[in-house]
Amino acid sequence: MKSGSNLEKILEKGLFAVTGELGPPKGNDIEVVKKKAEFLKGYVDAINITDNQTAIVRMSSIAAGALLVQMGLEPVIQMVTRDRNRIAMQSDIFGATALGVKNILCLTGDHQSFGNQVDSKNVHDMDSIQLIDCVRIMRDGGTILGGEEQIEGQIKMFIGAAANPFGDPFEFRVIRLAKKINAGVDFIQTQCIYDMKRFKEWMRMAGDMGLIEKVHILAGVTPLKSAGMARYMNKNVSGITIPDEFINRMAKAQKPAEEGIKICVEQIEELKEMDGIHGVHIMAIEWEHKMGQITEMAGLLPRPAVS
Amino acid sequence: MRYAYFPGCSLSASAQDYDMSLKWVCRFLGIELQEVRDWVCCGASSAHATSHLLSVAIPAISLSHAEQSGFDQLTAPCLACLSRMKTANQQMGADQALKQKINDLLEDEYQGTVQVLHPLEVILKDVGLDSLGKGVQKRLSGLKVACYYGCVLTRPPKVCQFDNTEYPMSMDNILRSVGMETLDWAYKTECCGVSMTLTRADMVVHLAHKILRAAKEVGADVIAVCCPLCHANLDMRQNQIADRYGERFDIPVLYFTQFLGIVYGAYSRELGFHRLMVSPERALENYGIL
Amino acid sequence: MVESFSPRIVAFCCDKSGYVAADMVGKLRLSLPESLDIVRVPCAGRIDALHLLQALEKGADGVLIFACHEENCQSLTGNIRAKARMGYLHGIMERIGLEKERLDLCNLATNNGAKFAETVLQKFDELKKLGPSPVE
Amino acid sequence: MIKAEQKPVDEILDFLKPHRKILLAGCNACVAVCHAGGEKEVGILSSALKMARKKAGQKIEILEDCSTRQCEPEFVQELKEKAEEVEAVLSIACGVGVQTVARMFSDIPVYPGLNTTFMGETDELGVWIERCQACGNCVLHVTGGVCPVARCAKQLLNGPCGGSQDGECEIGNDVPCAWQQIYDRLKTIGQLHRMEEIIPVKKWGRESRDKGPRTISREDLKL
Amino acid sequence: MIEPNKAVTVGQRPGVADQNVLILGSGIAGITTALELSEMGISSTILERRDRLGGQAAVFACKASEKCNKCFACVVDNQIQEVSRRSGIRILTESTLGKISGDPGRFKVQIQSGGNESRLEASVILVATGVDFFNARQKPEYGYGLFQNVITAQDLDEMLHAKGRVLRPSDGQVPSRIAFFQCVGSRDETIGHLWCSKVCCAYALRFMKAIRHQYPEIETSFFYIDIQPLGRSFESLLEACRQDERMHLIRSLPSKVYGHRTSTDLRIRFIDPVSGGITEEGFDLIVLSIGMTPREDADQVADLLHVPKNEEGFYRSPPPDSGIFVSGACKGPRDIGGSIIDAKATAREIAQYLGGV
Amino acid sequence: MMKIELTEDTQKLSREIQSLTGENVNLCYQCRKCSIGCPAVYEMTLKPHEMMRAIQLGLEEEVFQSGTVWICLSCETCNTRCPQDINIVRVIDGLRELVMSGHVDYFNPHPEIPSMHRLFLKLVERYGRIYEMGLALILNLKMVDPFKDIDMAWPMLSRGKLKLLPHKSGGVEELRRVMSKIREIEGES
Repeated sequence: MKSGSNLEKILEKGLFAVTGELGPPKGNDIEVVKKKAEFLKGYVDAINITDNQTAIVRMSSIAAGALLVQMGLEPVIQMVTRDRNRIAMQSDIFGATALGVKNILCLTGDHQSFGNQVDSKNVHDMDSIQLIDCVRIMRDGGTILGGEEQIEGQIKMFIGAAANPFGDPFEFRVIRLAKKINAGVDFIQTQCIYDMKRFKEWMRMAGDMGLIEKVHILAGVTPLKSAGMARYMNKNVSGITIPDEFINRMAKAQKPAEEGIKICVEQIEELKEMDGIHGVHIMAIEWEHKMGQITEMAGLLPRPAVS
Repeated sequence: MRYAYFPGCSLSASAQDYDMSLKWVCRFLGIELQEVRDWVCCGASSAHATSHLLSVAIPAISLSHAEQSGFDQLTAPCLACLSRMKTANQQMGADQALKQKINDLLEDEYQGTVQVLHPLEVILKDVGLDSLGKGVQKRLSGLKVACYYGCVLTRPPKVCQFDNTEYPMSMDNILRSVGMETLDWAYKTECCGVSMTLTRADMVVHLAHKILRAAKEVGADVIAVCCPLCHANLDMRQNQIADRYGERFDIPVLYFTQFLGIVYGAYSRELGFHRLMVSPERALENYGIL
Repeated sequence: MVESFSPRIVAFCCDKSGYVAADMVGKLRLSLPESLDIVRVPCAGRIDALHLLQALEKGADGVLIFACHEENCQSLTGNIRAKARMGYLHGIMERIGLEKERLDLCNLATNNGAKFAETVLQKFDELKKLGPSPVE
Repeated sequence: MIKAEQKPVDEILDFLKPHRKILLAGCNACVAVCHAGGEKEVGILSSALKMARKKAGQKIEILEDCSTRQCEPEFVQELKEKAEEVEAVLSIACGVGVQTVARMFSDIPVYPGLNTTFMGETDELGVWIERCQACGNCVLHVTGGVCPVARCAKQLLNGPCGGSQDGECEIGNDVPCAWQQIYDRLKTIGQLHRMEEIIPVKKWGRESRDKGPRTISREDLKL
Repeated sequence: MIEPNKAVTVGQRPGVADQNVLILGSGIAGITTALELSEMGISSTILERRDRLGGQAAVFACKASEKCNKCFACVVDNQIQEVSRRSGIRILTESTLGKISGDPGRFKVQIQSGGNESRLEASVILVATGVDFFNARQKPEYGYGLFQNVITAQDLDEMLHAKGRVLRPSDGQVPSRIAFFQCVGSRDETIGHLWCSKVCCAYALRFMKAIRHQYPEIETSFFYIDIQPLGRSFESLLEACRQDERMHLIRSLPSKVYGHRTSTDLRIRFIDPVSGGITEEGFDLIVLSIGMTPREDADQVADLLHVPKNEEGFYRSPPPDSGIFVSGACKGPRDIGGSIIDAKATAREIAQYLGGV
Repeated sequence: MMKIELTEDTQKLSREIQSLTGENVNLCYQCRKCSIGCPAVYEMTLKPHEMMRAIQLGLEEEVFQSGTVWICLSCETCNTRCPQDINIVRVIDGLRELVMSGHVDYFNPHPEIPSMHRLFLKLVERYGRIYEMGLALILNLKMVDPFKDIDMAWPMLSRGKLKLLPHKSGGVEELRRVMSKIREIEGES
């Protein structure tokens, strides 16, 4: 066991993993974290805590992760390279593991121009691949980056990274996955999948390169709430394309929210059958209370208890 | 000057006021009119809708009678007659085969020597604008007249060869030369729809309404016409227009010959004023005529 | 006194349009203010930003550029350059508190004599209202 | 070459307030090429400043000059005579030139008339784009001659982030994705394999910005 | 022998410099040919019956809007100026052609200038006498000559040229709604003008663009049968007109103008392009795009010089050995640009003829 | 969109019109002046320019069933303004002739108008002149609307405008012979 986390155990046992997502409050209100976590409890194996997503200032992902640990839940803390240099990040990894965090997701992070601190200076002392490498060195080598000195204690981290099969240049996307695997990643969460055709193509390329045996891939899904949201995401969220078929279904539906969940469930069913997919990461943005319904409908319940 | 006179069915029946006033004015101006011997209806507007040959042949009968009586000029005061006869002349002139065909039908061959003219043309040609003012007895100055020419006095220009096709001035000039005031307006030659008078009165009412309204808009006290059919529509349908459009005009519609008659001193009775539907009494009350 | 103030206008005229139009003003017997100075240039594109600014610095109450219509410049884009230069100078003028109206451009053609006169007279009136240049 | 643009005139006027006679010094090197600090710009700025001060009822006298290169003390020396006549110098050279002048004329204030912006190339007449951040350890051989440090909004070294879409950077505004450009270029020259290499963490501190002024010292050239 | 270092103009051959080309008409075709010939070292004499140069186009106004709309009116101005200062071009205004004798290459020509008569020799005679514009009174339904606010496009051009403004003739006010009627006197069997005058669509559209630019509040309508493209920039001109929501392009010729002498509410009916029904609207200025016709005295010149004519009455080119050449719109409708191109080609032909090539 | 193929068949009508009237409708280039100037166009299902196009395309049924030919007032406005010099009224007369002579037989939305023409000519043939009162009365009876325009009758009578009895022309005999000969000629052809 690299970290001994619940997520690692499930994946290592070859069970189909389910993770969810939790955005920390824009402040220090613990109740928000608790309330959202309650919605997810029992339906997922681990909960991603975002790190100042879309460059909007929120409670630190490590702090929120620690709160989840207190609640008996398992967090996956996200860490973006945008805001901290290598000193701060390594220091934070020390702290996080000390507070019981066992999973980390290494990310670059959205550009600061999207958030509420547009005039800030981004750091990017390391990039996400370099961060993966860094955490792996800390865990497996027992030293900090470029250091000889042994770390006081042990860094037990299950290392994750993101992959976006829908970004460009498309042919490079699998190479980038390979680079992350080479850097030492244990599991991959993908960007939300709507364009199943392109996703399958990406998976095929990954299979051809022998990558799917080397890493656990969790397919990302997000239920659509309305046709308007679908159109907005299609147009404005980089890296996401939503086929017209889904937009039309949403537009025609009497109850668009129900239709969105239906589409999401259909996708999970399809993904479950796909070679190399070891789980799903359900990103129900500000819709955490629907997680029960989605996982129930997709036949993902009950979540297994592993030891 | 001597003219064959073709009164047509209207002037010999419903439009006797036109007939009376025309004859009075011609007498006054020294224009001699002699009714065409055994003239027949011009056929308008049913003959040309039925058979082209018929539409030429019928007016040719009367034309040949005029020619036989030694006339080389004929005047027809009704625009329908005028138009049919001018057209017949023009078509026979342009198409020798047609002329032959027609002559085969007629009792007396028609050589095509009779020129067809409207009384307006006759007056302009024989008397002239400069001389018209000489015999004026009464002044109708201040009275605003809209001259309405109707559709086929000038149209089509190839056949009619008279006045400005779209904005004729002959009647205006004649009335102005006897001291009257005529108006500038846009509906001088808009059709009043007379060919539908028996079948689609609604259309006639609609068209007459537009013409009357245009005249009213430019401030006309009276309308002057030169055709019995136009007169019938504009004068007689004002009640129907009032019923249908809720707009009452009460604009007297007079033949231009009636105006000439007045200024030259004729009694209104001689000019057939009593036959007008819309009484000109109020419009003319300041002139001591009626 | 404001009432007797007669604004000095310097008009830079392209030889291919503005200058000919100015000539036509006479033929049309229109009058122009006496305080107008005409500078004949081969093309509006040859008028440097520095010249325009210095005309203002040296006492002009207003400066006008008469250039060919866009897409009708004999030197391809001289008129567009002149317009861009004017835009650049407007930026500076704004920063130093000099009214933008004191520097203007009019596109015209050889036969726009009436437009030439009208533009000058309008500017004359406008400058009259604006008052003498504050940098004199 | 170095690119710069003129500071807003009102800002310059503000720091020139106490002075009645100044030297306005341009530079005929980089900033003349990008039309910010050459002879012509000296004339325009001088004219604008004089007008503004006249308007404010506080005339200013301006001596004008333009050095061959303000980053060379040898050329700056030529300004000395004029500098001694004035209360202050307004330099419209790049930040280097301003500092050279300040060092040479240590007893009078020296002000910058430009904002020095970047090292870049001329895209078209009147348009300049940043191309190099002088990181001190060039990776252009790996990246097909396109610099990710200067041209990627996140200075990523190992390929595009997830936001690269249709050749455009996630920040939008028609900013091209540097990594798409790198990818295209490497593909064209048949070196796509270069992208599979992991570029290790960069030695920012040792090689570039965080160590005080970097100095290049060439013994072979010293006198 | 050509001396070294002496400037030699293209096409000049020994003897050519002594030749004189007599040009009838100082319109854009005539003066352009004179200028082209002068470039080649060939001198010419321009005969003009009016007291000024430039022909019809000399009174045209610039039709630029936010940018030049390529009407070429300013080119005419420039050419007039140029021709007046160029040496080797003799200009005789208020002059007409008298008797002609001699042979091709050596014509002897009588000229009447004012009361005086003079003679000159010409190697070549160029006919560039231009066209007349259709007399709009011949279409009485439109009321030209009756209604003050019905004018021709040429009237409008002269107004714009002299006053720089568009005004209603009836009261001197700026109009608010202007209609352009196309094909007035063109493509018209009734008057025997079967040809399309080609220039009028572009001419009217340029006018509309210029007017809309100068007076953004004016509504303009363009009534046409079909649109005749002319010139290189036509497509972009048309597209720009279509984009302008106050410029209505309506495929329908009005039948009549209803109004009186000083009407500022001239009513016209047309087929509404959207509903297909007939609608009536009022305009306070109507501009007739009158076509081009052969000149009234076209026959006289044709008889005098034995210039053949086409069935429409425009000139055709005489055989090349006749020494008589024809250029410009007298050969058929064309715009300023078209006349310039034609004139340049004609100048080459004349030079070839004179050079014996 | 309708697909139209020009064949011998589709040109039948336009050729027929040309031989009957001498007018070539194919010259029409759809400037629309005829329709716009027409005072009766508001009552027409097929506007004059549309009718010209329909004849060009051989759409016989559309042409006749529209009834437009009967609505035409023969005011000559279209003729006068047609830039192609097509005598549109003559074309319409030709179409009317085809109906009146029984050459074509289509539904006519305005049957009272050809009836009036027949009656008119019958009266002309009988009296040589038109007898307005009789014409109006008979026509109204035929159209089962005996009191149409009755409001006009009394004022007209009272002003001596209507004659109650027919007045025969001396030329009626010749007229009858001419009319019957024409019937013979046209019946033959």
